[in-house]
Amino acid sequence: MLALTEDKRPQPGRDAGPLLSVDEIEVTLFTRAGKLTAVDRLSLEVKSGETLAIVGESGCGKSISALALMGLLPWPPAKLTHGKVVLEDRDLARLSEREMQDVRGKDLAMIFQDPMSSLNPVLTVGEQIVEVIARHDPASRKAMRERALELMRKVKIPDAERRFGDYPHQLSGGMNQRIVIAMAIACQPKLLIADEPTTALDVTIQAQILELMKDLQAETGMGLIIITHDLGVVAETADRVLVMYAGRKVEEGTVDTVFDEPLHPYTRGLMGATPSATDQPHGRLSEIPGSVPALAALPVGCAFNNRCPSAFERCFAERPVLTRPAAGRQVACFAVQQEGA
Amino acid sequence: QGAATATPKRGGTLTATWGGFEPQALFVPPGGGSSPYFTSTKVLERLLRLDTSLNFQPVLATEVTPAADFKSYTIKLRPNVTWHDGKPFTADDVVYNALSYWKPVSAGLALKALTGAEAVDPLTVKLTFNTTVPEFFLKSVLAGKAGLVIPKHLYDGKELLTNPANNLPVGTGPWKVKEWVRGSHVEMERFDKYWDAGKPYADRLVIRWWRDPASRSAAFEAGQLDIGCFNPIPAPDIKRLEATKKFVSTTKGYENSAWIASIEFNGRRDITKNVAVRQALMHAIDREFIADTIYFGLAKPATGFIPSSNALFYTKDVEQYPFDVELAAKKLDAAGYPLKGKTRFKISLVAAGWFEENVKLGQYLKQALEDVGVEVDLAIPDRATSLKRIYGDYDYDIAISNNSGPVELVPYWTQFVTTDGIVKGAAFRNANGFSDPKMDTLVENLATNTDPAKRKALAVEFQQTVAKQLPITALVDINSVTVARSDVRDHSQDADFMGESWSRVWLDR
Amino acid sequence: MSILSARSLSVRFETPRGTLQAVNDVSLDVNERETVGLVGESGCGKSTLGKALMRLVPAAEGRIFVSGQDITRLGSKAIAAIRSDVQMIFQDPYGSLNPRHTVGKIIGQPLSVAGWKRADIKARVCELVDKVGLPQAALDRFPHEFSGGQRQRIGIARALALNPKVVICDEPVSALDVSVRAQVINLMKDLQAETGVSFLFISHDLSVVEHISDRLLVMYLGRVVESGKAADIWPAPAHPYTAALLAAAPVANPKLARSRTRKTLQGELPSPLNPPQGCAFHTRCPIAQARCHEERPLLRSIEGHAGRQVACHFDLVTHQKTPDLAATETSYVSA
Amino acid sequence: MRRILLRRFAQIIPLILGVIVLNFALIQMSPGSFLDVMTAEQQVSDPAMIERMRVLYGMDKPVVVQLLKYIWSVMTLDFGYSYRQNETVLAVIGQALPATVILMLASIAIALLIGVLAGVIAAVKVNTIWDNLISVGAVFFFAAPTFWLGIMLMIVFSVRLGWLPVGGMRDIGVDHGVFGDALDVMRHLALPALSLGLFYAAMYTRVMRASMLEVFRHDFVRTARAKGLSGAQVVLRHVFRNALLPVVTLLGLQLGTVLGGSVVIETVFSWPGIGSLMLDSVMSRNYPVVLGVLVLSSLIVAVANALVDIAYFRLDPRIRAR
Amino acid sequence: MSMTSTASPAVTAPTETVTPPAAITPVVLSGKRRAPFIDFVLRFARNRAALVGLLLVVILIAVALAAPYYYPRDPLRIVGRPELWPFANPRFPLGTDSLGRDIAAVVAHGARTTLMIGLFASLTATIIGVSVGATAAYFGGWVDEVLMRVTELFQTVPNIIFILTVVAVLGQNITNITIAVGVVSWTAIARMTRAEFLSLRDREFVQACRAMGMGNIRIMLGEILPNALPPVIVLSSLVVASAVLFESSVSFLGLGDPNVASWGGLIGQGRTLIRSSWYICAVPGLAIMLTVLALNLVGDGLNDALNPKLRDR
Ligand SMILES: Nc1ncnc2c1ncn2[C@@H]1O[C@H](COP(=O)(O)OP(=O)(O)OP(=O)(O)O)[C@@H](O)[C@H]1O
Ligand SMILES: Nc1ncnc2c1ncn2[C@@H]1O[C@H](COP(=O)(O)OP(=O)(O)OP(=O)(O)O)[C@@H](O)[C@H]1O
Ligand SMILES: [Mg+2]
Ligand SMILES: [Mg+2]
Repeated sequence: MLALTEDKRPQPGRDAGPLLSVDEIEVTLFTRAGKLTAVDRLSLEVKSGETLAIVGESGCGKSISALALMGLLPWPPAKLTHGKVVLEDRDLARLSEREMQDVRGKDLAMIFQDPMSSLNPVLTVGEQIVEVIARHDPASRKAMRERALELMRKVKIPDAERRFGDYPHQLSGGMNQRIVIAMAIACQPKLLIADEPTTALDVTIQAQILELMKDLQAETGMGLIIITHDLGVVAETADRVLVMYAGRKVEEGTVDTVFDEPLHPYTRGLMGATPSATDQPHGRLSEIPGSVPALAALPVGCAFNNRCPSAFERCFAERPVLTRPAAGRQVACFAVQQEGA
Repeated sequence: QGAATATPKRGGTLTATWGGFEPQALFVPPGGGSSPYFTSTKVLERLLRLDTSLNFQPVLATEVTPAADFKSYTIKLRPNVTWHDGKPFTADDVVYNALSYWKPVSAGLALKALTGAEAVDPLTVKLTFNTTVPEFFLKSVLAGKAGLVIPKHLYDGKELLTNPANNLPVGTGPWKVKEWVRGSHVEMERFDKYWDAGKPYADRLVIRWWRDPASRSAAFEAGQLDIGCFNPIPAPDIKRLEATKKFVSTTKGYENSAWIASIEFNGRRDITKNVAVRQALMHAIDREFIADTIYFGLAKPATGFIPSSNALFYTKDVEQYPFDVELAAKKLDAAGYPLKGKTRFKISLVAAGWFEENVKLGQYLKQALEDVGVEVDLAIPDRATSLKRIYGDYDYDIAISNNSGPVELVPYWTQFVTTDGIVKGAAFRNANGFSDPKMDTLVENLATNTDPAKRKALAVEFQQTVAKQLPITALVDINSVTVARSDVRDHSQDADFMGESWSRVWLDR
Repeated sequence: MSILSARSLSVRFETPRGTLQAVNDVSLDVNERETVGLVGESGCGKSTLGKALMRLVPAAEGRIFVSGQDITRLGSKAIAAIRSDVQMIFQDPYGSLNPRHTVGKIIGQPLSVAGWKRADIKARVCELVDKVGLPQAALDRFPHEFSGGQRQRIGIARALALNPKVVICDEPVSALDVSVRAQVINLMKDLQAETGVSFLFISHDLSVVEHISDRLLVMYLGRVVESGKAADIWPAPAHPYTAALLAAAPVANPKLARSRTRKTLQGELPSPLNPPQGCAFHTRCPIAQARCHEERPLLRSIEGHAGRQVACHFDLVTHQKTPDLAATETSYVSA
Repeated sequence: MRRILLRRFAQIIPLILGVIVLNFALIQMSPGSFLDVMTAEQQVSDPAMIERMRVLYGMDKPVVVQLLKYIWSVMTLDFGYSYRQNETVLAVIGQALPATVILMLASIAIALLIGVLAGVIAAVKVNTIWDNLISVGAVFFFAAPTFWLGIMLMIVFSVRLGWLPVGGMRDIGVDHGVFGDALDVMRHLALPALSLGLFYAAMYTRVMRASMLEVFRHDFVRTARAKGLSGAQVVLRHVFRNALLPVVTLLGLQLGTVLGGSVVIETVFSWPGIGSLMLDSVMSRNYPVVLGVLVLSSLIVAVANALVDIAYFRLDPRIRAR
Repeated sequence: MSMTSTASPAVTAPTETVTPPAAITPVVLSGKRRAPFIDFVLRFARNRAALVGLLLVVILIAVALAAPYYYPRDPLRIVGRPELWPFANPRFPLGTDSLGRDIAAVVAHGARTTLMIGLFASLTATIIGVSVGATAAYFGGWVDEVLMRVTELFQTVPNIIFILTVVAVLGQNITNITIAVGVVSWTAIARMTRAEFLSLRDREFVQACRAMGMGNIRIMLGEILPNALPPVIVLSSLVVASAVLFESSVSFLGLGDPNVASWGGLIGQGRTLIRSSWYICAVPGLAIMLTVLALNLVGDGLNDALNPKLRDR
């Protein structure tokens, strides 16, 4: 087994330009209740070898954003209504479906939350891996099978030859997630999006999977976006963190700065509500009162105002825009601005 | 039909059907109704046949002569007749038929007087009776439904009802059964050694069955059907087909198998045992309407029990019950059933559901009787239940049924009113319970009197009595119709065309 | 005296593929005002154990005691009396409330089953709703109108309706969001302080269990492999599986996370239908020896550590075989 | 797998017993017995003759004895004798069976072909004009009584256009040779099979469409798209096979009702099958045939269920695991 | 099969009716409140086809209810010349049948019959089906085994044959036809109920009820049944449709109730005249088709509106 030390952590190419740069994307849901903005002018960048974590509560638009990047928004009702998604030098939002099909799975790959339902139950896992290879990099059946087996070994599926012909239900959740990962990395994508890749898994298996993703990233230098609501996972894996609330980015920064010094009250709330992040084992957890507002019923002003301990008049009147309190750091909060001012 | 002048052409396939369902077996020994009768008569023959002018013509018998005392008959048989399997037809066959088939199984009451049959020589048979037997009566039996001649060598000593030969009969007739596809058709081919040399004219006879009259008329139009007997298609379609000039229809050929729609009053029930009520109710029924609307004009309002097509015995000179609602009401009042509120009394009406017209008849009758203040509980059960209710359980006040019979009145027509006609469970017999010694004597006389003129007088008396007492009577005489393509020639030339062998029918193509 | 206890409890399921021993020879005690944590991987039998204690699934062997009374074989009439003492909060806040009933009806149901009068029920329900921090207006609404955290509160109110002495909480916060989770945990702690109710707290989330439990039971494939005071186990787990669990749990602290060398467990969870011979954990155990393949370790007390039990031939506490597993934990906890 | 099949066949014995007892009871309750029908139909009036027939039909024995006797003979694979047709029940059914089987298989084939195709198209083009057209068509054929459809088709194709025969199963008395005969049967088959097939096709269309849409919702479809597969590949490789399972269930149900499914259409088109036989037998209380057909039907249901199991087994590896 | 990125409904999860996203993010308590029933009505109303179906059904019911007022006399009465074409005589807007009965009257009264048969057959089937299915699933074990064998038994017998047998045997009246249709239709409902009960039986809210000591009957009727009903209701609505078809088939085969005006009976009697007076068949045929169509549309609409899978999306 590969025991990784800190030194081996991939070094994000600091001077190289971004691998993926997302510029002010907006996803609108066209529903009978009207148009709803599920993702509101979200911008982000990922460099090769870098890991960006997107955190936020359920329903804040994490998955929708990821699907927007992949060009897989479910229409109806979701549509990308604004913004650019530039992978290296191509704007994916402008590509035709056919061109996009060539990008998906090859340059840009994605893995989903639930490994069991992410795999087709009636095809063997081997076939499903071969399918990607055949789509983007066809070769002889034998060669493709060899490649698939190699991938399975790479993601540490024990006894890969035997497992090749197994169906998803015959494998455990962890193994299935590894198969999904094998599929995703089959064509050495430049960027991998992992949407809550471990939520459905047990702790011990979760650790295995996170470990595996780190290893693979180290090996191929791909960019990685991890979507999660588990701050532990963020701390373990990410270089940078992006915090979302109600469809917007509220804070961004390197993992250390955000954990050390969360600026946005929401981020602070999240930290405080995570038991292991607090230093007092048996005390009360700090809680964020209330619950996430519905998309259709967002409050005027800052979307977090009704739950925010430090909200003041301005928060109820105006929407805070993103400011840059420090290099590589972004936050959207009037309270922070005030402090800083 | 017509064209007697043209010389018949040989060859071709004649495709036929009738207005009913497939038979359960091609030949059903006790009779089995029209369907097996239709198929079996193409294969099996009788001693005589009755032509349209009610003269008996020789078939297997060349002569049937009564002794002077009319207590025995001598039958001369046709020589050189062979069965389809090659065995010769002899007097033994006829003796066997008379004693083992006709008398116990097929003829019922008709041959109850038969006491013996013997083969005088290979081509002569003598039948002996314990009473006098009128000549027309006996010949009528021999030419009738019960008189089919079956091969002794296949039946003797075996169970008649389940004999395998019933399904694929072997006879002396013009047609040999080739193949029977159940649910579809039976295919027959001409019998080369048929005694009537040169016949049949067609090479092949195919009888097909459709359950649905609309399908039959479609089959006619599609050219897949040549001839259909006994109302094969819906009445309105007949006119439509005839209008194309490609088809003809005729009501000829049913003289010896006339059908009526009958109404029967149960003499066991309180209300209907009252003759006055029966008579009153008859006035409430509009027989013109029944004939015109329910039967699309293919029926005649009946004047009495015996159908008017019976040229020999029919009389119009019986009590008539013209349609007159007020009169009916008045007579009901007089009979002791005045209106109580809206109704006088309630009766149950059972219309036997085997013909579609009966359904309508039942519905019409219900309405007609309600118009004179009689509440009606109408039931139109399916075939089996109808039989059970009317003839088995006698569970009705008024029943609508159908009867068919030959020209000869005894026993087919008389058994509806004689005491010996009451046989619980036996269908198409006396179900009304009418029992009158005078009537029984009258019928007995009719059965034994050998003087044709006397018989005619007795028949009139019979009809008058029935019309007066009204245990049963006819509502309409049904005109049975045969529909054929116009190039089918020489059909419908017997008194019972459907039950003839069709050896003389030919195709003008 | 323990309020709820089990002795050698076993539960078996007959499945098409054979007998599944979901709970195997488990004994436990929950004392007054105590929270006992029950952790283990998915499918190790935590819920089944909880349901067996509630007598929702029949126990194949063993006994269950409530306040010292053996309820293992009680008939449905007699058990009704016990129901008020032991209640359960279910894992799934969406699935555990009947979507066709109003919240008021749901919370009042245990009372009406227990034969309370209408007016009394109403009063008690209002009180409960208050207690779990829901507005009175909630009573006429349907569960689908509430968020997960609010629903879990409804579930808690229902469980508390009859003033139980002990509540079995089957992963009450697993389905909830981080921020809401904190709300529910705080609520439970408050209630315990207020009413003195005991909790058997089932979870696979170690950070939560750590936060809330006094004592801890660790299960693996239907058996208890370690038990003891949470404060004892946390810094020095005795069973290699416990150690692995602790090691695997992600730490919400990037520096700490980077500084510890994680050694993840290898191998897959064995099927409970076909558990391995010997020690069930030997297939994944980093310190397994030949003996572990043949001989199943019994749950035994650890000498010198009162109240701690472990089922391991070479437990990490006595054998001081502190491979990197234990070492990292120390550093993690001390941080 | 083998265990499933064995279980299926073990279940069949109580099933057949149940069918027999249930229907025996039903027939016994009916007014009008087979004897009544037979004596009436054959116009038997002689009481001695009626008695002779009663004994012949075995109806002189108590009902229970009749039932037991029947069950015993079924166990020895003897389905009794039909006095109405004057043949053994097996022979009677055997003559009608091929026609029905051909008709049903043809209509099932038509239905599957049309239904699955239309369902797939409707699902792929969901909410477009195609989907609407197909859905409306499906509802239309689903709602139209089959006999009505049959009559209409007959009027158009046989009577007006004269392309196809009006009824029956083949041209009679014409020998077309083996190949020609087959062609001939197919010509006769076309309309009845179409009338029935369109009804079933409507069912398959609806089921297939719903099932495809259901499968489209699954995560693995999104995964497949994320792999870069084209729309056609996604539909054919990933959705179609998963969507087929409900269709298989429906197919099994339909196979199970082969014997009864066509009574009405057989009547309209004079198709010489079990349907007409059954109708006639019910009407004439000819219970050996009725029971024979029902026993046969339950056998067919069992076989159909087994086939569905096998199909499931082939289509869905999850079931193989059991 | 080409798919563009903007319009690629095929591979995205297509929802036939777009539902608002309220489901994932919970409604805040202060927000407006919708009872499930209102919610259901709104959802149903969104489906245009279902509304059309419902409208048709309502018209049908109206016609059925109004029939005795417009046509107070027995609809089977002969009132005019036979075979009058529709519109030929203003007294008989839909013409007369072969006996001279007013087709409009027969159709109007036939709607009553049809509805009666449909509703009662469906009711019979639902009551039997739900009882059997619920009992089988809830108690499991041998109860389940026995009940499912019985269900299979009834499934084995071909429906139409069973109906014909029952009708032939018990007598041709509307009650028996209704019972017969109900008796053949319950199996599907039983299976559906069983499946629903099986999946609900082990749901946590049921366990919660057991945990509080609630009795089996109360759990079945009060807790599980309301949740199991939606799909059953859908199926029941379809049983109404199939009952209408069954009745017409039975009448077509000549086994209908002669005393009652029914559409199937009208077709059965009119079918012999299909070539000359096809309207006699066409009018009730159309009525049947529209009714079945409407019921199917309503069924589909109910399915969409009641199906939790579609709802929470
Ligand atoms: N198909 C859809 N139709 C309507 N609304 C949708 C749809 N998919 C997502 N939404 C809405 O978009 C918003 C963002 O959803 P998204 O799935 O991105 O959340 P998320 O952050 O990934 O949440 P989770 O942590 O639960 O996965 C939510 O409010 C959701 O209700
Ligand atoms: N009703 C049942 N029939 C058969 N097997 C069952 C049943 N209920 C549970 N099991 C099996 O028993 C084992 C223990 O299940 P249990 O639900 O208790 O696990 P758990 O520890 O609660 O897991 P999780 O964390 O996923 O809730 C599992 O293997 C499960 O598959
Ligand atoms: Mg998500
Ligand atoms: Mg659990």
